[in-house]
Amino acid sequence: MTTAVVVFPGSNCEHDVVYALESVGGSAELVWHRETDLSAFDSVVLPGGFAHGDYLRTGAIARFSPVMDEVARLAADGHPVLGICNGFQILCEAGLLPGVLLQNRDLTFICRPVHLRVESTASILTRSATVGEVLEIPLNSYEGNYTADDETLAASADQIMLRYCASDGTVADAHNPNGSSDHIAAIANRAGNVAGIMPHPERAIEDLLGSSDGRILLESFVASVGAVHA
Amino acid sequence: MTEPTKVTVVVRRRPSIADPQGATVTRALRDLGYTVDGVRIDKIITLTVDGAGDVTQQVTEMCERLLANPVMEDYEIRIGS
Amino acid sequence: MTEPTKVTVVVRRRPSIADPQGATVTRALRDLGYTVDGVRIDKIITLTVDGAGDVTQQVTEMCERLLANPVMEDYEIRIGS
Amino acid sequence: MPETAPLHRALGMTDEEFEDVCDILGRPPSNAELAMYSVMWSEHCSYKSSRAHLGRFPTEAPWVVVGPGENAGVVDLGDGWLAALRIESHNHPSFVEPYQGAATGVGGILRDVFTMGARPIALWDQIRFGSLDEPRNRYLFSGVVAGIAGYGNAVGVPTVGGEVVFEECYSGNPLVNVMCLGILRRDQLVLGTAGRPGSVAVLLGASTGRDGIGGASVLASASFDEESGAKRPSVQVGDPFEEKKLIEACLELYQHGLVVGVQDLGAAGLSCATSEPAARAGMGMDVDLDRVHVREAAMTAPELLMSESQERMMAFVDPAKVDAVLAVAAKWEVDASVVGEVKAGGTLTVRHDGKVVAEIPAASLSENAPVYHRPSGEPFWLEDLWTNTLEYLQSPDVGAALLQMLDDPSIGDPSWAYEQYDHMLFLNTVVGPGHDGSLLRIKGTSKGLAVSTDGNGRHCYLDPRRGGARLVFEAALNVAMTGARPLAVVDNLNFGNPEKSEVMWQLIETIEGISEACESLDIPVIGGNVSLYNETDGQDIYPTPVVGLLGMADPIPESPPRLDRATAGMEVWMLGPRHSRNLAGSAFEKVVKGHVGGRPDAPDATMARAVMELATTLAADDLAPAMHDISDGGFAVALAEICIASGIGATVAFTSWIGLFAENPHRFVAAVRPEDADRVAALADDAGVSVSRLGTFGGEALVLDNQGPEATSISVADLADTWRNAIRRRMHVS
Ligand SMILES: Nc1ncnc2c1ncn2[C@@H]1O[C@H](COP(=O)(O)OP(=O)(O)O)[C@@H](O)[C@H]1O
Ligand SMILES: [Mg+2]
Repeated sequence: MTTAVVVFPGSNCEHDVVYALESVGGSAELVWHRETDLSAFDSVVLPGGFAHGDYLRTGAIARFSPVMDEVARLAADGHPVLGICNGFQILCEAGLLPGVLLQNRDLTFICRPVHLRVESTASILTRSATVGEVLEIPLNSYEGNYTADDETLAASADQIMLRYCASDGTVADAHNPNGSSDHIAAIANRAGNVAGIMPHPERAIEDLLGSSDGRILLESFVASVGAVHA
Repeated sequence: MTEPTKVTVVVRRRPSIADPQGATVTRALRDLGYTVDGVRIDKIITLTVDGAGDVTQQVTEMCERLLANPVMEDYEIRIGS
Repeated sequence: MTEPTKVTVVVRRRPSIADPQGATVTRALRDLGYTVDGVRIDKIITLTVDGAGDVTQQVTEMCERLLANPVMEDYEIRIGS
Repeated sequence: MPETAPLHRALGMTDEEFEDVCDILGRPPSNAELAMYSVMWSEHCSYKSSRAHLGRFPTEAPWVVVGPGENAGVVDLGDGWLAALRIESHNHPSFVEPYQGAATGVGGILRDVFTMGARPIALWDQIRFGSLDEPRNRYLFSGVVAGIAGYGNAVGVPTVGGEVVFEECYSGNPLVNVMCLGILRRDQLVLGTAGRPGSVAVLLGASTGRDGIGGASVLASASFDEESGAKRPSVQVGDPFEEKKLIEACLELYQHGLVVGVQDLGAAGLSCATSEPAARAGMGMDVDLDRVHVREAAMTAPELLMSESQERMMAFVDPAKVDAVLAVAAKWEVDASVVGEVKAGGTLTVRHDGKVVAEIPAASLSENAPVYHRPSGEPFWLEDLWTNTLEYLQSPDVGAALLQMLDDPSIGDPSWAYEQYDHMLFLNTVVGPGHDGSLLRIKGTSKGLAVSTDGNGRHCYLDPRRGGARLVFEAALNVAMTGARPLAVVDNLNFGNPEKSEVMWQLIETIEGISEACESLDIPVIGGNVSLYNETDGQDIYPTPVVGLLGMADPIPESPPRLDRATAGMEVWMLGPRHSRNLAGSAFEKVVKGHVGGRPDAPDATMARAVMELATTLAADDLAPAMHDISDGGFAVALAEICIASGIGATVAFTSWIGLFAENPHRFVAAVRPEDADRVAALADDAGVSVSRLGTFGGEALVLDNQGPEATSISVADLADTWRNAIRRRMHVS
């Protein structure tokens, strides 16, 4: 079946995501944010960008887009739902993932490759990866600073899928680009079918462009399509 | 049909949640030689609500749904300018 | 050595200057079914000023130099919380 | 006193210009008409001081589809693909408000490109400031970079290259130039024409407010009190979100063939967007200002006509297609209003509150604009400058000098800036920031587009003609080093006050130099921009032309050269003229000796072409995994930058220390695999380019050895640390 890639006004990574999903064997279609019926799809990606200009709070306005009821339904039914960068922010605002994303610690936009350590394979984003494996994937955000209070962090410890790290896998403040709590770069819901990732796996699918490490994550997603995680 | 009402909403990030912007501005002000502390930068939203119904209740709803993020922010509503 | 003083500064973009954020939020609130108008989102800065000297004058200086952008914003200082 | 001063002067119009308007109309203009002429005849819109000289540029080539004059130049890439390119400056607004000034500069250049029917795929920024030791300059620098990032990233167009330079002369007058590249299919090309009588003018995008019309205040009915001043902001705020929707809406309009022509609204807003397309089509137009969607109430006709509100486009539409156009706008949540109708006969008629407020020949606003032949003359101080050279009685500490140059923010790592820019969106960036030319692939084709933007105010100050020409050759070499061949040039001429004869001379000489270089390489100039009056307290900036050069590699190299591809065992080669001894205008003299004087060498067009073609071959056949042109800082800095990027040392022999730092043109450093050495040597020989095999990559230090006291060795770690922090430490980050 086909993955719906939602286009909000202000999204800008939608074409890249379709291209990347197809390059790992998936099939994807763009869907406008006013769509109210996703019954033709069994998985969805909220791509990166600046939905509604990121005005007020990133993701705050987008979560009210008509399509979001269907996204919530797919999530509840255990279908794969992935938010990348701005999509991650939207899933948090919509309450489908814990926590929020705040401005980067240094208050500057960051666009550069970062290293990520796979912490768990219990999600549609990491199931084909190996725990401990280190991936090099571009980060591209101003509000990439994952933040949650201590209870939330404690409660969702085993939902952390990726952490920022050094090239050798060391996790430490020095290798945390944006100040994220617990160095979190990607997190999933309990069931593992809803995941949010701040860096852009779709930007790391060809060596010509610098790295192919993102493929394993997108392959995980594509492999999860069809399977229902309840 | 009621009169348009001016409303002010102050949206504050919970003290428990880091405020990188406030921290940066504190540093900057100290660099400029001021002895300041605990700078926080929050949002003040002004709008006019028109139409029938209880304004306070309407604005509370707007805050709960859109203007504030309950996970990290508190809000405070002032009716009338 | 004076007491630390709590200060509140409201920094507002001049009404004549475009405010895309306010316009976007107005549209969003209307989509949610509220009859609102002229939403503007500005900054409210709170800080404590410690140390000697005329606080109002110090804070005015901070606004001119750092907290506000004189070419497009106006500010309003309130001393004491 | 404004009340008594003639309105036209208050609007910056000379008495002569005012007389011309009266002659054209056969009567004195109305306020609305005066407003239109004043903005359209401004230096910014009419190029009245430079136009007489811009004709010098060579603009013809078989592959040129659209040359200078339209919103952007367009070239043919083959297989039905076209590329649109344009560069624009936003110097003065960025000085007033760096974030918004730079942001709206990006918005403006994007509109110039998607007006042509192209999807913007990349941006480049050329930014210049005074010393970072001054807080004001740090504020301007960080504000401009944040503004470019804030707008470019949000609108969704990657910024893949540029240049950051710091020189005292830009302290009171930073330069912010941005360039945009777009691609399109041939059948989607759209021009800024109003089309046939009956075509309807549809205004798309942001609502119109009193933006950028300070001058119009004297025309407004309102009194001259405080509050009316506040009503007319000079700072404009960009809205990348609106622009993003506008881009998508316009591209959909083109795709469905719904428009006859399109014109963006920039400076001179509605005045320009109505009169120019009408003039291009030999038509007139009826415009109804009451139908313009506005942000503020009670705007006067002059205000509506002069407003520079951002993110607006004018589409000219066949009446039968208006509903379809409005539907597309609605889908993308873009406001649209029908504001006019095209008429035969060439008269532009503007109505407001139901009354006719302007009735003028549409063409007169552009075609009758004044053209000035301002006096020009060689600066009296030039001879002194040329003879003001340094005599070197003893050689410097080579290692210390190198480190000092790597610590110079103009040479050091610019990633503090470009890591704030999304430079990867669209998955096309094969070679991005951090190298010489940028290389972008066009998905679904074998083609790659290469771009380099270059400027060098110091060289142009010392010799504008040589300096201007050398920029073209440097850009062409940078592009060649990605495996591409040059196609077209756009230029941005940043100069001082044209009312000074020496500034006019600099402008004319620069145009001559750029033109000669382009002619010698058969590269057409397809567009550009002129920014004059860049001065503070009567002090002009260095004459600072910026050249943007577009090339194409087909097929795109599978592994193009990169600064980070040198590995142990590869040989260090210098290709190009030997025995370079001229330090005039070099980073060495500026940074190490605090001296700017002498006369840079003239370029050599024949050698330029030979070196360029050699570089293209080496890149295309992967015969030089790492290449770097020799520009700022000379051979030593170029080699150091390769060592830093590749994380490897090198040991090279040198004869004269001056040769390490000279910036003579047409030279590049290459890392060559031993097994390819003979082939590279043979290719160079055929091309008539001399090679110097100077040493080998390897180890952890850069060793420069002349068997004498100047010999030095510096660990790559130290080189990297110094280079990496040149800007960061001054911006107080690590
Ligand atoms: N303002 C900028 N924005 C984006 N990239 C930049 C900027 N300034 C420099 N760069 C990139 O950094 C690299 C080095 O810049 P520069 O020192 O100007 O190169 P060169 O010395 O070869 O002219 C180039 O690839 C350039 O594109
Ligand atoms: Mg270069």
